[in-house]
Amino acid sequence: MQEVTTEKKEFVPNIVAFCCNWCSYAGADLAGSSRLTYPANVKIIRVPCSCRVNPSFVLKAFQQGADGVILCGCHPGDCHYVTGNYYTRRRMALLYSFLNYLGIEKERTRLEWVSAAEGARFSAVMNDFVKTVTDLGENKRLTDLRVKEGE
Amino acid sequence: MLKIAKERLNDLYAKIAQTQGLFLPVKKAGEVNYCVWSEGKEVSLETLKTVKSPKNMFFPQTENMMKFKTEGKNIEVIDVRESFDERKPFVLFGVKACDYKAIEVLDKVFLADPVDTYYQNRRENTTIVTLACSKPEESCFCGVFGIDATAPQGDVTTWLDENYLYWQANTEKGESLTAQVEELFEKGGEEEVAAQQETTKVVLESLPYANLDLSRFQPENLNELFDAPEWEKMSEACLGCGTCTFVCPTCQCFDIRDFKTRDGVIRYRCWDSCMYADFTLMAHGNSRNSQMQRFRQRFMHKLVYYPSQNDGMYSCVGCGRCVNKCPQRLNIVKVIKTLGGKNND
Amino acid sequence: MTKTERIENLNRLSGTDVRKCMKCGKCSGRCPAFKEMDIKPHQFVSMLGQGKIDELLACNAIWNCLSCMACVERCPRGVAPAAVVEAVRDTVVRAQGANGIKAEDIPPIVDEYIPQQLLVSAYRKYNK
Amino acid sequence: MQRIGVFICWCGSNISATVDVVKVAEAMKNEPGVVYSANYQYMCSENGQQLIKQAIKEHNLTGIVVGACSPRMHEATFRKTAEAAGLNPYMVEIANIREHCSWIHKDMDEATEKAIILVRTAIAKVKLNAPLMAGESPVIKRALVIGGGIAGIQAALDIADAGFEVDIVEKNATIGGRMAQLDKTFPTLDCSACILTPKMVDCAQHEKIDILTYSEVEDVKGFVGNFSVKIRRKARYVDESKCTGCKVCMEKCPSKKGLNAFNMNLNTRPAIYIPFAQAIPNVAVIDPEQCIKLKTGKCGICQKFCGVGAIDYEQKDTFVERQYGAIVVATGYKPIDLDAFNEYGYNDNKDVVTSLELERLMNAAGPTNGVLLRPSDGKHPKVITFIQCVGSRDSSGCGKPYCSKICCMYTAKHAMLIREKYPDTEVHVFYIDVRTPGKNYDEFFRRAVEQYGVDYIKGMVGKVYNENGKLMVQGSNLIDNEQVTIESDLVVLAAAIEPEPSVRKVATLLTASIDTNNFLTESHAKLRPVESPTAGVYLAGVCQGPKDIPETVSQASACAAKVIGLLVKDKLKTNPCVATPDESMCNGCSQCANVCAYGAITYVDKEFRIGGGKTEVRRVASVNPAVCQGCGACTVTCPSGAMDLKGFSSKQIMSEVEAICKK
Amino acid sequence: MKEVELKMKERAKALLESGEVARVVGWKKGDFCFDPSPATFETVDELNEFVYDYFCGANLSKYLIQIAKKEGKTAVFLKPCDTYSFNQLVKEHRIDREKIYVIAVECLAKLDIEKIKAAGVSVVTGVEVVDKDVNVSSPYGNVTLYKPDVVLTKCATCNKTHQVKDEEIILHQRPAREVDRFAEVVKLENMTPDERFAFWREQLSKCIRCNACRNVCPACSCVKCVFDNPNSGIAAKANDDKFEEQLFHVIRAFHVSGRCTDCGECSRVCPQNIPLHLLNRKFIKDIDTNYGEYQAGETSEGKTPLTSYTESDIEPNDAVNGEAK
Repeated sequence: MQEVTTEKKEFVPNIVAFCCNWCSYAGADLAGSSRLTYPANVKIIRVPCSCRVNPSFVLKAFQQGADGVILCGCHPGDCHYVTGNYYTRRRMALLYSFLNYLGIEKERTRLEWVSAAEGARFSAVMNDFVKTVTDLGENKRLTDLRVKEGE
Repeated sequence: MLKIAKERLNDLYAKIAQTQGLFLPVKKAGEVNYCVWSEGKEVSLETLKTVKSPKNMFFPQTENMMKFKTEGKNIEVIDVRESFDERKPFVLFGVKACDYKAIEVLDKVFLADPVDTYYQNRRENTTIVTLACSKPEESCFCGVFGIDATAPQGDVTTWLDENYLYWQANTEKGESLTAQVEELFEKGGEEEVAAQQETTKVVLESLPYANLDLSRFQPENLNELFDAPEWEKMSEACLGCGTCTFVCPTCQCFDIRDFKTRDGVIRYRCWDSCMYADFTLMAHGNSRNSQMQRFRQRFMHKLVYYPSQNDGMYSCVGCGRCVNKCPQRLNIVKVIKTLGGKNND
Repeated sequence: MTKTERIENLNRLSGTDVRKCMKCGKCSGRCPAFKEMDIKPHQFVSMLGQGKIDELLACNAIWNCLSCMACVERCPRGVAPAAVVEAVRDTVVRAQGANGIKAEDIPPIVDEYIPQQLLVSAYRKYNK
Repeated sequence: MQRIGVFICWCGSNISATVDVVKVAEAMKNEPGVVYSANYQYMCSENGQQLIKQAIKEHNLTGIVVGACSPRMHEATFRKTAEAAGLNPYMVEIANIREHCSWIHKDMDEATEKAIILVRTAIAKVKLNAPLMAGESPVIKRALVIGGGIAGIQAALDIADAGFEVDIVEKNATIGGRMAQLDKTFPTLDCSACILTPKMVDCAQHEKIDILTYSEVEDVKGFVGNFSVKIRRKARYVDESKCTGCKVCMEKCPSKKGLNAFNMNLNTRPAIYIPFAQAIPNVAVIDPEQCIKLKTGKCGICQKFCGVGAIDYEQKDTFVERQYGAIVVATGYKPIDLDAFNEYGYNDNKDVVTSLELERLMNAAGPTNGVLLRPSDGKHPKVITFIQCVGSRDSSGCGKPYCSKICCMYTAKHAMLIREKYPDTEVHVFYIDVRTPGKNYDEFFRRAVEQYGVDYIKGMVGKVYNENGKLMVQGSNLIDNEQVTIESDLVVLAAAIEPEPSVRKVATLLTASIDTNNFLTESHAKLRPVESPTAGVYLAGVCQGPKDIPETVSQASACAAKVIGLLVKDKLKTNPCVATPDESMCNGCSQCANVCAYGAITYVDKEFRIGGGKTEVRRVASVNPAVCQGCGACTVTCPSGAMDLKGFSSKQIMSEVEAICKK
Repeated sequence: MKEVELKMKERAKALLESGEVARVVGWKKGDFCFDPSPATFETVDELNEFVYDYFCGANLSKYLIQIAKKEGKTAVFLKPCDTYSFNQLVKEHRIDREKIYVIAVECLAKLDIEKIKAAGVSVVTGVEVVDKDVNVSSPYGNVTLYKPDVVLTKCATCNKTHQVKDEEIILHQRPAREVDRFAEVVKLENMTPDERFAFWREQLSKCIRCNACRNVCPACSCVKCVFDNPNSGIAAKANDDKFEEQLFHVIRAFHVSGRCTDCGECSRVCPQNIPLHLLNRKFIKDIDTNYGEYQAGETSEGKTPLTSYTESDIEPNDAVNGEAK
């Protein structure tokens, strides 16, 4: 006879990462080829430039039950498209501050500049972000509860 | 007739809520809307007009119709009616005469063949406790539609004054609810109610909209009304928002949409508004492509199309919510006055 | 106050960022009181940067600086050596305490021609 | 109905060691829309590609997902594979299950689960992919070089030598630019004219080069490969085709008091003049501000004396419009205005000169015929003091925050030349830092100190004042911690350099971005240093940042290489992943154009049906696919969502998000 | 106010009679003293119904998008706050400036009938404003209210002045006054995240998604809104109170950020009285703090804060942390 364990299953957050093709995605590739680990719950979406990321993508991720959203782009001044990440910086500064204003935990959103050479940094950033979000727990404030219905 | 002191109303709510759901006007973030009662909620029976009408209780703004669960290439269809909470009986408390009449209007749509079982489920399991009006305001014109605001129908009718809530059961459902809560009540109140009705009627008759003339809104005038040149001017300030339709107790249009969940799709319906540019949008585009046409649709429906199909019953009940809530102050009364002939001048 | 706090205090009082200095010496090149300064204007900036404040507080240059602001005017980097001199001087003056100005001292010295600003400055300077 | 094929690569053991590739491939068979799923050891190998091709044909696939290494590695490979099998190459998506999965995870279950999600995400995306066709635009095989200094000359020569037509547009009456004004050049001390003028002549004689001097760019339309440029040819009142450069007119002209800009206004020239002896073209020009005939209608002496009848007082500005495939900007620099630096007394003392003026004072063709004489009294200066960093590295707002880069070297050159020619002259140099990176540069500077005994003083000058006809230079000697005052006969200021102001207009016309110091911005500071972000526009010389002659020439040749690389193509393949507006939803609000770094967005008026048989005209955005680089900045700026990016559409990205969040 | 109305009528009459304009946009009398509607007047006769009173709070600028497409020139009466919206619309090429004849009118703060009623006057038959007193007549008894208590929320913190190069101004311009329009925002910022969440949850859960805020908003001038566009990926017709209302309001606020002139119409028209302007003001405040003061609609040219940048802009993580003191 086995004892029924009531131990709570450890919370594993779902993280969506948007990476620009030229710096951060390449940085993630470098993290891979350098075998620098970070948790498997980080899934990367490739975008041409961080400025392609519409705030509605971030919200969509939260709506669909993501627990954290991180956006990575080239360092300011290094954008492959010259100025793209400058616009990203303004957009996300306003968006994140606004979400915080609505009471959404500010730690769930992050913007990081990761160059193609910063594989180690990419891995460190992801480890840190996953830890932060794990500590926060499940995203309940910005999720459409319907997506989890019937689960 | 029974009566209960105002300060004991909370006991009444608690008693009803013991056995069934109780929905009544609750003040939340400054506005009063129908909400499920629980201890500590700020009940506001005195509020003449809740922002949303109680139609929300039978025909919610959004309502799941079914679910599709997908796994790989398989799709499973789930009938969500099985799990309806609303199948359980509930009490709708504090419904005004106009809103009660509005439910009759909705019944003619949703309970006619083919029956809308979602609506039916809720409707059949509800006991409606109405509340007579004692302080009507200038935007009220229920009397025009033959509604007596001082004596609403319903399973139970109640009246409220400074001190007491007076209670009178009208139907079997009403009797059984009364039986459940009778111990809280004492007998009496006929005189007070009559007196209140008397005073209120005087006010009702003196209201500015009391004598609107609807006689011109008859099916035989349909074409003439439809082609009236005045529509253009009347509608020019219309924003095309859905405020009037969403606060309206009788508007019944809905749209059906799909929502993607993490493991499938939820098919739900939600209120739609004929004021919206994508209302009845079809593959070829929209049949009513100007705001004037959409504006006209709403009022023609309320005053001509619906009555012509429902024995002359208008689908406006004179609650005046649109009069109060239209951002640009357009409303059905202005339409009635403009197109309703000289008796309205 | 710890030494770090005193250095910070001087930096704050001067309102100038000594790290902006590129050590060109234009301030000292322009200083009309250069000869009288035992510590030269550029050294004020450099020494504050290095935290050598005991020497600064003990120097005579703070009394010889004319506060002509030539060094401020000429600095290509927007550093204000005179402000550092002023900050050191203020620190020394405040430490002396004795010549602090008190509210009751004011009425006899005020006449209608005294600008308000002077009074406010005097308070700022002597009353901390 | 979509028919998706999934191909999971083992990458030897690179993927298969931590990801159960068979399990992933099997799981994908269950995904809606997937009709084929396979795994193979090396998908990128010949055999692997063959497997894909075969599957595409056999199963009539409409899209494929390859679960393999990073798309940065093999996306192009698999696109070609698909294309070879008759599938549009943009119907391919890569799921990165190596760098982003197998290499970073150790637990097999975890990695396999993640791989499944990544492949599923790619499937979600590929279902929304649309076949894209790379557009083509023709390339006009002609280049425009704006600016006829050494940068423009070098670029033009290199491009022309490769066989392409080049036009040089120069706003002055001759090409040659700043370099023509220099006396000697560091670090070899060649005579500037000796090395520059042959190149000028080469340009003039080159059959592929057309020199348009005294001309300015008025308007630019079009895009890479296809620019249309309107050039204003200013009236020079001399028929260029007739003038032989005999200079008789210059001798006869009665109005001789014009300041000679070529000699930095240190002497005068007639109203009709040829800028300098070796000018190209060697053709006179009339200064309309100075010419008596043009101002009063009376005179006409030059016309009378001109043997070939080249003088034409009626000449008007004319315009030529030409088409180019590429444009090189080489607009050069000027020394900054020294009005803000009254401490050096430049405006008050004739004997305080800038280094560029000193070049002319030392040049054999200069106002003093090469004898160093000071401007005030024509005497030999005995004590000369140089002041460096005048207006450079100045963040106070008076000057420029950057280092002008060339001053240390030319100051050493001047000091050295003076000491060599006039050994009895005392030379002092006030410096902040001496910066001499470059081949043989520091050696050159050390020679000035060690061999020629130039006195370098570490410190800056506080003021220069005139005392009894002597220039007193008061400054710091930081090493000795003293204030020194040097009685000088001549003071030379190493004034900062800044981009030629006309670059602003050029930049605007080209939609090339410009930084706060008016330097043109390069596309990438390290990897694309000669390209402007605007496709087809290249940057040479100081217009992009301070640099000396060797660097300028290198950059000009680099530009030429880029231009040649562009012009040899008959057609340009354009990236099909570009922004595209849905005109029916566009408001024409112009926000997208505001964020476009490439100037790819313009607006057009279009007629739309609004129902009921009516139409209305609306202003809507239009993207030039040849110019758009596909960053997507505009798509986010667009509030109505009318702007979308092909290949990375909002719907595609959202479906990826959904797939990742799926349970 | 009556004199102003008279002057406005005269101007409108003169413009129509001279044929200088084909129509005038203003307000038309309603059934009560408090329900005028925006309207166009094409003939002098129609001007009989023209009204300008303390209830003409509607911003007429957005109507001009459609009206400017009509034949001939249109005169419009714009209040100070409306002129900002007008400029912004001109800047975004939504209105052809040439076709509009702007007559700027004094506002003096408009009244909110809901606030008057909430103050206990359930039936209103007349309203008269004398300085700071609002005299309300009612069959249930006359009441005098303090004007600042019953003005529209958008008027309470308004310090706007006319911003268009007017063809003319009717009445003097009120001098700019000191107001703290961010006080409410700061109050929210100072709450804990949980309190903020609870506040917005309660407010936004009232939303019935009638789109009045969007449809009245001069910055929401899209031909087709993303929320009506099934291809946008975020289209939705109804709010499901589990999430949708947040998505709608967040995205709407983001879309108008840098373009919102703070005209306050969103809050005025909300049938559930959700303080929607506090969403927009948060963006305005953040923009002011992080990128320098910016007032949308002050001019009809130039870039907005979100379509420009500086190389040393604040990092998002700092922007969020810096704010949560």
